Amino acid sequence: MKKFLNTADTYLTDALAGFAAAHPDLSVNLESRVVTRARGAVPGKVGLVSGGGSGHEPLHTGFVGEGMLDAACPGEIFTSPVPDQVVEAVRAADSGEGTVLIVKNYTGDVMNFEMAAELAGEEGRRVETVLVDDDVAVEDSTFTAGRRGTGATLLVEKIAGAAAARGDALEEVAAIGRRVDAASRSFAVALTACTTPSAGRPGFDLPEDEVEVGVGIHGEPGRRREKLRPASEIVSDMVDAVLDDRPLESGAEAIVVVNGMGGTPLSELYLVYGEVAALLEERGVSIVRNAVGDYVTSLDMAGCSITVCEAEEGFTDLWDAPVSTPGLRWGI
Amino acid sequence: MKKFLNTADTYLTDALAGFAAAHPDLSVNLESRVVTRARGAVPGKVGLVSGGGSGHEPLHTGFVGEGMLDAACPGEIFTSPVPDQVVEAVRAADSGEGTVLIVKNYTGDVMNFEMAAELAGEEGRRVETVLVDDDVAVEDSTFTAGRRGTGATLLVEKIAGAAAARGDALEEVAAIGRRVDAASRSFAVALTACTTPSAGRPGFDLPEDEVEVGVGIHGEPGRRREKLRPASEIVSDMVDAVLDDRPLESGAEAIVVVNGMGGTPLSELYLVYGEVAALLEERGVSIVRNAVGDYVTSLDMAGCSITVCEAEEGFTDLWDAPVSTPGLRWGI
Amino acid sequence: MDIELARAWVRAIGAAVERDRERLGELDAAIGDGDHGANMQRGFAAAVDAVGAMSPESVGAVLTKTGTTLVSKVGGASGPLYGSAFRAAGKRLAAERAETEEVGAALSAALEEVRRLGGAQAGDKTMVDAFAPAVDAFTRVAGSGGRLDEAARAAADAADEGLRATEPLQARKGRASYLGERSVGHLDPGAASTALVFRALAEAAGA
Amino acid sequence: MDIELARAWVRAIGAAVERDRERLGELDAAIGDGDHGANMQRGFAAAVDAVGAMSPESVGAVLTKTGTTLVSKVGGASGPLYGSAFRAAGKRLAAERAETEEVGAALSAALEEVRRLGGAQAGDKTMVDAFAPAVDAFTRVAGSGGRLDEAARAAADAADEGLRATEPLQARKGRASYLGERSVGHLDPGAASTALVFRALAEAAGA
Ligand SMILES: Nc1ncnc2c1ncn2[C@@H]1O[C@H](COP(=O)(O)OP(=O)(O)O)[C@@H](O)[C@H]1O
Ligand SMILES: Nc1ncnc2c1ncn2[C@@H]1O[C@H](COP(=O)(O)OP(=O)(O)O)[C@@H](O)[C@H]1O
Ligand SMILES: [Mg+2]
Ligand SMILES: [Mg+2]
Ligand SMILES: [Mg+2]
Ligand SMILES: [Mg+2]
Repeated sequence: MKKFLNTADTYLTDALAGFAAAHPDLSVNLESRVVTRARGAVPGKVGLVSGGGSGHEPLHTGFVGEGMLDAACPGEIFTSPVPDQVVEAVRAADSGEGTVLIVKNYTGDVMNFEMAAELAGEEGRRVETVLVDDDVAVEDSTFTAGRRGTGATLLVEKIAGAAAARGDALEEVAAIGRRVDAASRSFAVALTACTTPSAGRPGFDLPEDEVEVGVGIHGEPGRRREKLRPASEIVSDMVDAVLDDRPLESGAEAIVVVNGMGGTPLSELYLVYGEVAALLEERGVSIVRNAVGDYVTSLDMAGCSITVCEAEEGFTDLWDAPVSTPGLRWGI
Repeated sequence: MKKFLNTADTYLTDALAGFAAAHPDLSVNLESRVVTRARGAVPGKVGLVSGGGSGHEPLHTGFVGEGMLDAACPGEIFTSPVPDQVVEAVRAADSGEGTVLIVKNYTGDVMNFEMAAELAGEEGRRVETVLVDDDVAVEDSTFTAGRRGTGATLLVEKIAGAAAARGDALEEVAAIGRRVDAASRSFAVALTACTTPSAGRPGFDLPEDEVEVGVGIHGEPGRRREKLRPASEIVSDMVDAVLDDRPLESGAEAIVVVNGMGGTPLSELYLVYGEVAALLEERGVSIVRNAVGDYVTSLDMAGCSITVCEAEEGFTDLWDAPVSTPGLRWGI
Repeated sequence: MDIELARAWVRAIGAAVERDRERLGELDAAIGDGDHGANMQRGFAAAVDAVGAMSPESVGAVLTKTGTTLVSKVGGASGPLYGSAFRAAGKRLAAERAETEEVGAALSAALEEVRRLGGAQAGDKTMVDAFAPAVDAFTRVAGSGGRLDEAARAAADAADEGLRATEPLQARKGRASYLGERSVGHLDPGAASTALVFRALAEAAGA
Repeated sequence: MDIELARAWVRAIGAAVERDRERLGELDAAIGDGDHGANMQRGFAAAVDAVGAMSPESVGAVLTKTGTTLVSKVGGASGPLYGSAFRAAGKRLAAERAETEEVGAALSAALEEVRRLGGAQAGDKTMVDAFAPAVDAFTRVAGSGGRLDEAARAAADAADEGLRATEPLQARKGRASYLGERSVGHLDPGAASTALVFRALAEAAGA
């Protein structure tokens, strides 16, 4: 394993300490593993909390700040946070207007956040949960744990964050978060496996000429393995998968995220975006906003995900609203 | 080689086409390979042009926009642009107030930009060149081509860009760019080699337990090879190299960039930043601003560079000034 | 089961997951995200500390403490599942000693809680596939007058058997379900840790 | 040298760098950034097209066009160096034919331009280490009445020799200088392409 680290056991703490040092406008509690805005909950504003396993940076810690999250609770690498952490984050985020929890749909995340929501409820706090489940590589049926939450998390956190910032009430913020999730679909392909510090070697072996198709963001293998093909073909399949699951009519408007998994350089992501843009144009779909970069990563995995979100009423304005976080910033 | 691409020959054009599709506020000429602001030269403002080989994204194309560059001219992968391109970029950037060329100190870049500067001069354009040469892995002597330009390029482009935006004259913009370069030193370590599309395999072979120390940003081997050690030790050596070359007194203020080479995840970069911050604190140097992320990359290379720039009079304000580019954005 | 035996059980689990941490991690890497070994190790190391530091007044207090510790240290799917399971079991054992049949009832309650929380059925390729047969075997032996060590050994054997039976299954719950058919041909990591939990009970009871 | 021969020379270089593109790339990957093969191939392919499409009125026009094309197509260090070299040579050969001695003077001017632009001395491990001995040999043979093909062959041999001699050198110019001592033990890629340029002249002249 080749990583900049001291020991596998201290990786997360050391990385969080560095994050804390780099962002004095955030407050990082290394003990409880909760990241909040340094100035605390915003009076009169609905709180926004997200969290999940670490290893997906900038998600979620990097999305704490004005216009987005109030608090994040990073778990161990690829392991959902524990309820105590989540409750701590809710306490920090809650100004009395209630808190929206943004939870990616994984069994562990769902259970831990549920327990936390119960605990917070026992403290008399109002909590709404928005579940993100955009990954069409997984069938949404009783024979699976349901679709995973992946790239759409960026959109949900940004758009719900902007809704909270403009003063929407608890149920409204949750509702728009759910609408964004419902309007979004994603699909990912990996060129390499990632290496967690504790495992010390790649999660799976992938021959030099093969790719994993339909991967998640936790280093798990995908739905199937394929020969490496030209980007235009790979991307065409990815876009098909996304749009077969939730078709867009000609004339529809979309927000598109081409998201790097951590080990893929920006130029490849742009190349992929170019293919996506051409394919959507062919279908008469116009991309009104886009984000190309590393947002929801999987440590050092080479690969990318494509997220298409239909830009329903209001989404674009909320996407454009000012945001100031380590991972996303404009207008402030 | 595992990359999202169609053919090695079309890699650059396809990536630029995707970049163009993603950024409608920029204008990308795929023929002449020049990226400019869509609205063209800013009347009354000194123009800022940079360029160099491709493969360092977001540098330089990703730094075109308000508060930073007016135009960028990306060469082939790791190959400096040709004079025609540079002249084209100067024409697009020049509002009549003259143009500053920001050139990384490589033989090829220097010669091609020099030829371009001559051509632009023949057209009656005023041109000043700022050479970036911050990499202390290379001795600055007549026995080398001089120090390379690496991570400090981000600082020079941002700060000179802000100076131009506030209305500084040609010589002033160039002067502050040179001051930033003179105040900056960098050092880089690679964990893996990068693969150019045309070569199709890594530029050098690096055993699983070794790192290349003192690398540049073109996939070339470094000054020496070492066993992989804990991050604290590697970073300590890197900081020593930087500060031995240009010592900072206790009480000094610095802007620090921890820059990923393309294949290293953000959490590792933060971990490295944490080490840098601790080491500078020990020396009594306070970091007044920082940037942690991928700015000056080397395709898919895993590794990072550390840049320390003494925050001289005026640098911080110019760093903080609004900027709106694909790769750096705040305040707008 | 008395308080000391409950503690010894937790310690035995701690030792087992420490020893098998890597194997559990590899099983999870094959069809999940590779953290199950680290999760179990982190959780039970904390639980061993916690039950060592307390002065419990009942068998249940030890198990409840274990469950609470798992919930607040593990995260992931296994944290809430094992944590709630131990808490459910602990709630049933309020005395300083528990008869083997009472332990059986507590284990049944634990299983019930895992089922309720995770919604997994037998054959979904989860820890339930080891947990359910283990509890069955335990209550059967206990019901026919067997001693704790006998019941625990039967449970451990049944859990092992249940674990082995997960190999040909296609996962329908948890991360492994994302792999679809590719989950076939692998042991379920949670079932593997469940087998360790019951084997640890047999060891502690047999000592 | 007449116009056709000048064109044939450019074509021969084009064929040579096409053929040896990978080798040049590998030499450059070892102590530089690996693009020298692609750079030369791109540049001379364009030059071949350019001189094929024009109706030159002098030998120099062919070489100047070649140089201009290289400058505007190659980039990197080799683009301006070779480009300016060919342009400098072209400027000296304004007639439809050039005597061998005139060609020698043109080559000397080209070398001068490379030296001026790049500032490299003999022994710095650059193309100059092949270029300089080649020009020396050429002018020596030409000065003693040798034919173009004889002079070119001597030049090519000397360039090969100069290329070989770069191996033990430590680079002091260009990217390879960044490697310090690690540049020792490798051939210089630019010297290798210079050897191809002179060998191509010998081939074209000998045909
Ligand atoms: N819904 C569920 N019901 C019962 N057990 C489950 C369920 N989901 C997952 N598990 C168990 O949890 C194990 C994985 O635990 P672990 O790796 O620690 O958590 P995570 O899956 O969050 O990484 C699986 O092997 C499986 O036995
Ligand atoms: N200052 C210089 N003077 C003469 N030749 C040089 C100089 N710098 C570099 N070269 C030559 O250029 C070659 C590299 O060319 P190339 O790889 O195409 O460009 P780059 O170094 O910009 O990638 C070197 O092998 C060397 O022979
Ligand atoms: Mg996990
Ligand atoms: Mg080059
Ligand atoms: Mg797991
Ligand atoms: Mg080169």
